[in-house]
Amino acid sequence: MLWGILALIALAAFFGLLLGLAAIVFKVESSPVVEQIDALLPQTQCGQCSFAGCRPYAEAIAAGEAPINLCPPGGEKTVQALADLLDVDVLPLEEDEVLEGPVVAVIIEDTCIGCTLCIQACPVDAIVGAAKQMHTVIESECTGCELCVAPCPVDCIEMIPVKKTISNWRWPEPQYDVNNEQAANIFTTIEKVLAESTHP
Amino acid sequence: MFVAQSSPFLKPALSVSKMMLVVTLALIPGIITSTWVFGFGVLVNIVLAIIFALGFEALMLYLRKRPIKVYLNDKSALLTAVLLGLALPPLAPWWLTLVGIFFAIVIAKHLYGGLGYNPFNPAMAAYAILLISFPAEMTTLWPSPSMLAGHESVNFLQTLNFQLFNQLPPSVTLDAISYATPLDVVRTSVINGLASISEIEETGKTFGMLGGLGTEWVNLAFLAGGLFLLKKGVIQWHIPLSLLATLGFFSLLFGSFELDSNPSPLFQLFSGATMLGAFFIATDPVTAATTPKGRIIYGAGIGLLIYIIRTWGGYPDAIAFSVLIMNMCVPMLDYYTQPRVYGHNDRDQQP
Amino acid sequence: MSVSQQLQGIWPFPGGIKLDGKKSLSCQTVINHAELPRELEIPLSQHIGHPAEAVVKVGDSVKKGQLIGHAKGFVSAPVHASSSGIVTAIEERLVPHPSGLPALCVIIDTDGYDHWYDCTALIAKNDAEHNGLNALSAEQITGKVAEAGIVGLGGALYPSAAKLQTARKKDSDTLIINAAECEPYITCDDALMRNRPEEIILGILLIKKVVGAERCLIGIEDNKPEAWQALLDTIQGYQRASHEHDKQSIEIIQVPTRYPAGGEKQLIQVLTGREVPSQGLPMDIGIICHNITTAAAVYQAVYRGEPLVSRIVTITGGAIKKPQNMEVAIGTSIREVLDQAGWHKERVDKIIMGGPMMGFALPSIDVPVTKATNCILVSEPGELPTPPPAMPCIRCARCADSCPMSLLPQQMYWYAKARELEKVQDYNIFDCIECGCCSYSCPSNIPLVQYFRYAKNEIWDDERERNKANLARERHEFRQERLEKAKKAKQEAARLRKEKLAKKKAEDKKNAAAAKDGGSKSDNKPASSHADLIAEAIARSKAKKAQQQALKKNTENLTEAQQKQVNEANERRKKS
Amino acid sequence: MSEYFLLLISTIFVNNFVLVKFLGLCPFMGSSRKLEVAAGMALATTFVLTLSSASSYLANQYILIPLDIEYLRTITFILVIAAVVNFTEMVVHKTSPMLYQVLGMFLPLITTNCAVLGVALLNVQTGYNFFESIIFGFGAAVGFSMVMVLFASIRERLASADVPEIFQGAPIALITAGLMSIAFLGFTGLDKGLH
Repeated sequence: MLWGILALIALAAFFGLLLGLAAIVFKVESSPVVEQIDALLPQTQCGQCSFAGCRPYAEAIAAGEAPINLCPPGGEKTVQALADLLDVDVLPLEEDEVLEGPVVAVIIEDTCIGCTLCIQACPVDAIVGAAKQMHTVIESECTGCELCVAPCPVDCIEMIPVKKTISNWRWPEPQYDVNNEQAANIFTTIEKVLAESTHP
Repeated sequence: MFVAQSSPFLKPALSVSKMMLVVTLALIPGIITSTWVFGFGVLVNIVLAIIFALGFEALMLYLRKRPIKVYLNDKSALLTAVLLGLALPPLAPWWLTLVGIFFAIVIAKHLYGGLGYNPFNPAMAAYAILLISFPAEMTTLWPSPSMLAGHESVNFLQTLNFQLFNQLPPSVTLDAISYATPLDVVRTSVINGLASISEIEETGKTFGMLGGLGTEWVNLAFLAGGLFLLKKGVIQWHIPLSLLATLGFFSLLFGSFELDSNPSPLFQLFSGATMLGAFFIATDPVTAATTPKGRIIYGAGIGLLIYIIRTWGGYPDAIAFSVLIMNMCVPMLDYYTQPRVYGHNDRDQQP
Repeated sequence: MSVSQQLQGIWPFPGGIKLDGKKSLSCQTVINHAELPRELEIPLSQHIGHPAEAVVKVGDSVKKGQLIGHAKGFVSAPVHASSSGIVTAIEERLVPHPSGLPALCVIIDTDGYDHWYDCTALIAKNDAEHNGLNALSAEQITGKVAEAGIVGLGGALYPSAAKLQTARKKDSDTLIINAAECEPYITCDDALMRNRPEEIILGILLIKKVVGAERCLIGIEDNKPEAWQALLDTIQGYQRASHEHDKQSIEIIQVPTRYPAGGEKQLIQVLTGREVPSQGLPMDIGIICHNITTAAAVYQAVYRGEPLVSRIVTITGGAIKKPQNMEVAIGTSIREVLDQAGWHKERVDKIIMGGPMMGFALPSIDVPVTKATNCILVSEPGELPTPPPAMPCIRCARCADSCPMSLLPQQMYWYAKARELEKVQDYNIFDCIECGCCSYSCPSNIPLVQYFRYAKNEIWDDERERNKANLARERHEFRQERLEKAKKAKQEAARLRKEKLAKKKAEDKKNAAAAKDGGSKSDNKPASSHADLIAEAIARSKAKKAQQQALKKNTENLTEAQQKQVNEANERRKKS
Repeated sequence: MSEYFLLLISTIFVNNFVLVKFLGLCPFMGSSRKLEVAAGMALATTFVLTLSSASSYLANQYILIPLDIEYLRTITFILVIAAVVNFTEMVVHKTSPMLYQVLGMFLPLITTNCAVLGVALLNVQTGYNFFESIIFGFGAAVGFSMVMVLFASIRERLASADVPEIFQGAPIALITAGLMSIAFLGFTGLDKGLH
């Protein structure tokens, strides 16, 4: 009995020592998981997740303080990517309304009074202009976060969908198969092709 | 927005349904020969299997809310049923077929999403399950072949009566009409050292001209059907050739040391379900490897496993297990045998 | 690969499919000329790269061959008026594109005179025979090609001048002329070769001179013996007339008819045994490839000075009364072309621009013929039937067996369907040439090519979004930093002010004490408080400046385009 | 020599730890959703199994038996295994951050992998010597790794299959494991046959 106890204690002590030493020899800095999460977020800095931008949200996810489904601009794709990264279950996106494609802010130039309030609200400096001068949204920089809409005192900012052109047109995913025969009606009819078109 | 059918607009007349039908048709010589050799039980098995298979298929499609007509028409269930019907012992009771088809269609096929998604060959999965669950029924119910000296047989109605109601005519015993398959004899006697090949040969009950007595004819018929499929371009040569070559090679290699305790390569090739397996089961597109190199390895793997299990393993014929084991390897094979893509160096390839 | 093929200089390519050519339908010797339409609708973007910029205004009168849109950037091509008339509009119109979306077009009301603009040739045709070709410099030829708005007429639509210049820099040793025309139905190249072999050969010599290639191979499918003979006769005739060292410089090789032998990569493989590296260009292996029609266009530009204002179009299909090849002015409405060729309107099933393997269904027939329009295929019911709904993939790998790039379409499809885009990329989706062999051979009728187009688009979109997100992150971080700085500056200013205040108080106290002490220097106090006020004001204005600096900064660091946008906006504001 | 070879074949195929003995099912199910994860897990398990097989043999032979305290075998083995796993984790963390990231939380899972304890206890039960113990441990690990990787590759394919909703995830994975197990029954008797 005594030997048993002693032997176990000795073994435990030996392994404890070994692990302790290993902990010192093989010490590793913490993994940059926040960076990885941040890289998956869409960087709209819109704050719809209730955090002040994408990085704070990433930090909150990494710390386990926030669920992964708070990012409407990222959509299902981001939730999926986060779930893959963190190996957790996919949660349905928490959002009130589904966005129809990407949007950008546009300032109605006649109405703008040049108050600079929207400039201060823009998280990515996509609005240019100075006090008492008209402001303009740089379209290529705008993330569509809508943060500039509320502060405008004269309601001169509108969110408009990005225009569909030949250069940003994409082949749609094929839908028509034996399990979904109704999708056949997405095919255009020859009557439409032959019809005299009125120029747009 | 305008959504049009994407190119190409040309389509050949080939379809899944047609492919399955051609494969089924190519089985007919084998079915006829099997019936000639083993009696009407073969036909009863196949017919029962087809009825059960279409029933289960329709039921599953209904439960899964899929278009029943289209999928029944793809004839994959038909093919599975015919293959399982051919693999079962010809005197198998009806419930054996029922259980087998249930496993094949419901478990091995539809739980995975039906046509195209099953990783395991449904017919072979069912066969393996039956072999494990009902070993007696699966091994003892082989009728003696019509060419066996002193062959006794039962007519169609008697066969049906036995398979459906387990009743034989009073004058006939089961032992009198059944026999041990050549592969079974070789495994239990030769490999366990109870008898040598020449001793068995003297009995005249096991060996025919090429392979096992009776089964050699069936194998020849399946070989003919397989060659027809190759000619039609429905299957590719890789899998059958590598399978048969590997099986032949290893039986030659090991057989040449001790001729009297190892059956000849021809016996291996023309006994049991070798040809059926090589041309009709291993080539099942859904569960086989898809790259050229992968197909060759897949076929070779099955051939090797058949030889190993037949020679050293616990089962006389090994098509089902070999196919299932190689089915498991298919995703890996497909991944590691990707062909060199145009414009890529060899080192660009996937590991 | 048989030895005899090797000796002829033909290598095989994997996969591919045998197709019923259906070429005899439209294959005749004559090339008809389409009538000039009342209205021309000329898209400003008929090429890869930046759209051309209109240089005419509504109301301008233009002549045939006059520049109406100039090239914008290196990879771009100019657009010319294809007949004389008056510009009535520059607006968005439907163009031949699978999306059915409109694009900017110049609309010309033709006057029927078809007057040519002043076009000067670089060299007269009979000069060439007297070796006048040597008098031309490569720069002259390239300049003329660029001016003429010539683009890759085999379907790539890449501006030819840009390609020639790059090839010249890269020292290409082999020029390959693609005359394979492997798509069923299409015979426009065939007709061109039979009718104008001389133009083609002279055009090829021009291209060869520019790129400095030692040898030139013309690859032609062996189902076009007449065209082959015509070209061969011309080459031999030319070689008899020319100098000794020029002999053997153009070789014409018949390649077995198998789709897609006319794919650029496949033709290079068949003729040279070399493979274009993945994501690379033929130039990377010393090869430049041009289409036979492009060569003819180069001839017209150099020898006649004519820009690319028309092209040969195959009008074919079961619903066309007299399938034929037609030379059509660019900008002519397809409806008019069909009307001229004659068609059974009630029998039409599909209208496809291009061939049945790689073309696309037209969204409307009120779209213009462009530089890309090689064929208009009007099928009757049953000719090109819409396939039944797709069944699940049974992994039969027929697609992989028929893929000329040795890809594994079944795997790419599997992952594209599951939207596992990284996996799709692992299977080299970007090597897919969208030839359609896989879809053609699929027994399940799966629209594989569309899946791959979709997956490619998704991957591009993802990449663009990622880039945009990175940019947004950078800008956001920059802004945070700036705000931080501004805050610090404010705090610093406040601290300074406080210090000043404290100092002043101390001084006040001192002064008060001094005043108490002295009592005579009573005028000291207002003076010192005055100085303090000034210091305070300075500090305040400093703080304000810092704040303003912070605000101003967002208008700094702008790109040129953004600055332009700002300026434009300010101008608009001034006007209003 | 052939004895060792047979032992290896037997532990890898005939008596496969996962598919025939049903040991180590937790990591088999838990970390086989992705091929890379499964491969990493398989590697780590191979390492741990071989090492713990050897160290538990040593602990048994030179501590438990001489001191006559075999009744403490289970607890001692757990101690030894836990220490080996922890050590492995640290080494992996330091030497291969990539692998560590892939394995994530699964490394500590090896501690509770019943295959590891199973190997150690079976070694003692069957009375294997030191080399046999190592081969047994290694063979068990190779068998585990093999089916783990194959299983993961099949599951990756299943991820995009049209599996009925109620069978998605664990149910179909278990059915697949069952079918694999049936396939492995084909190896039954192979060890005796080869003998």
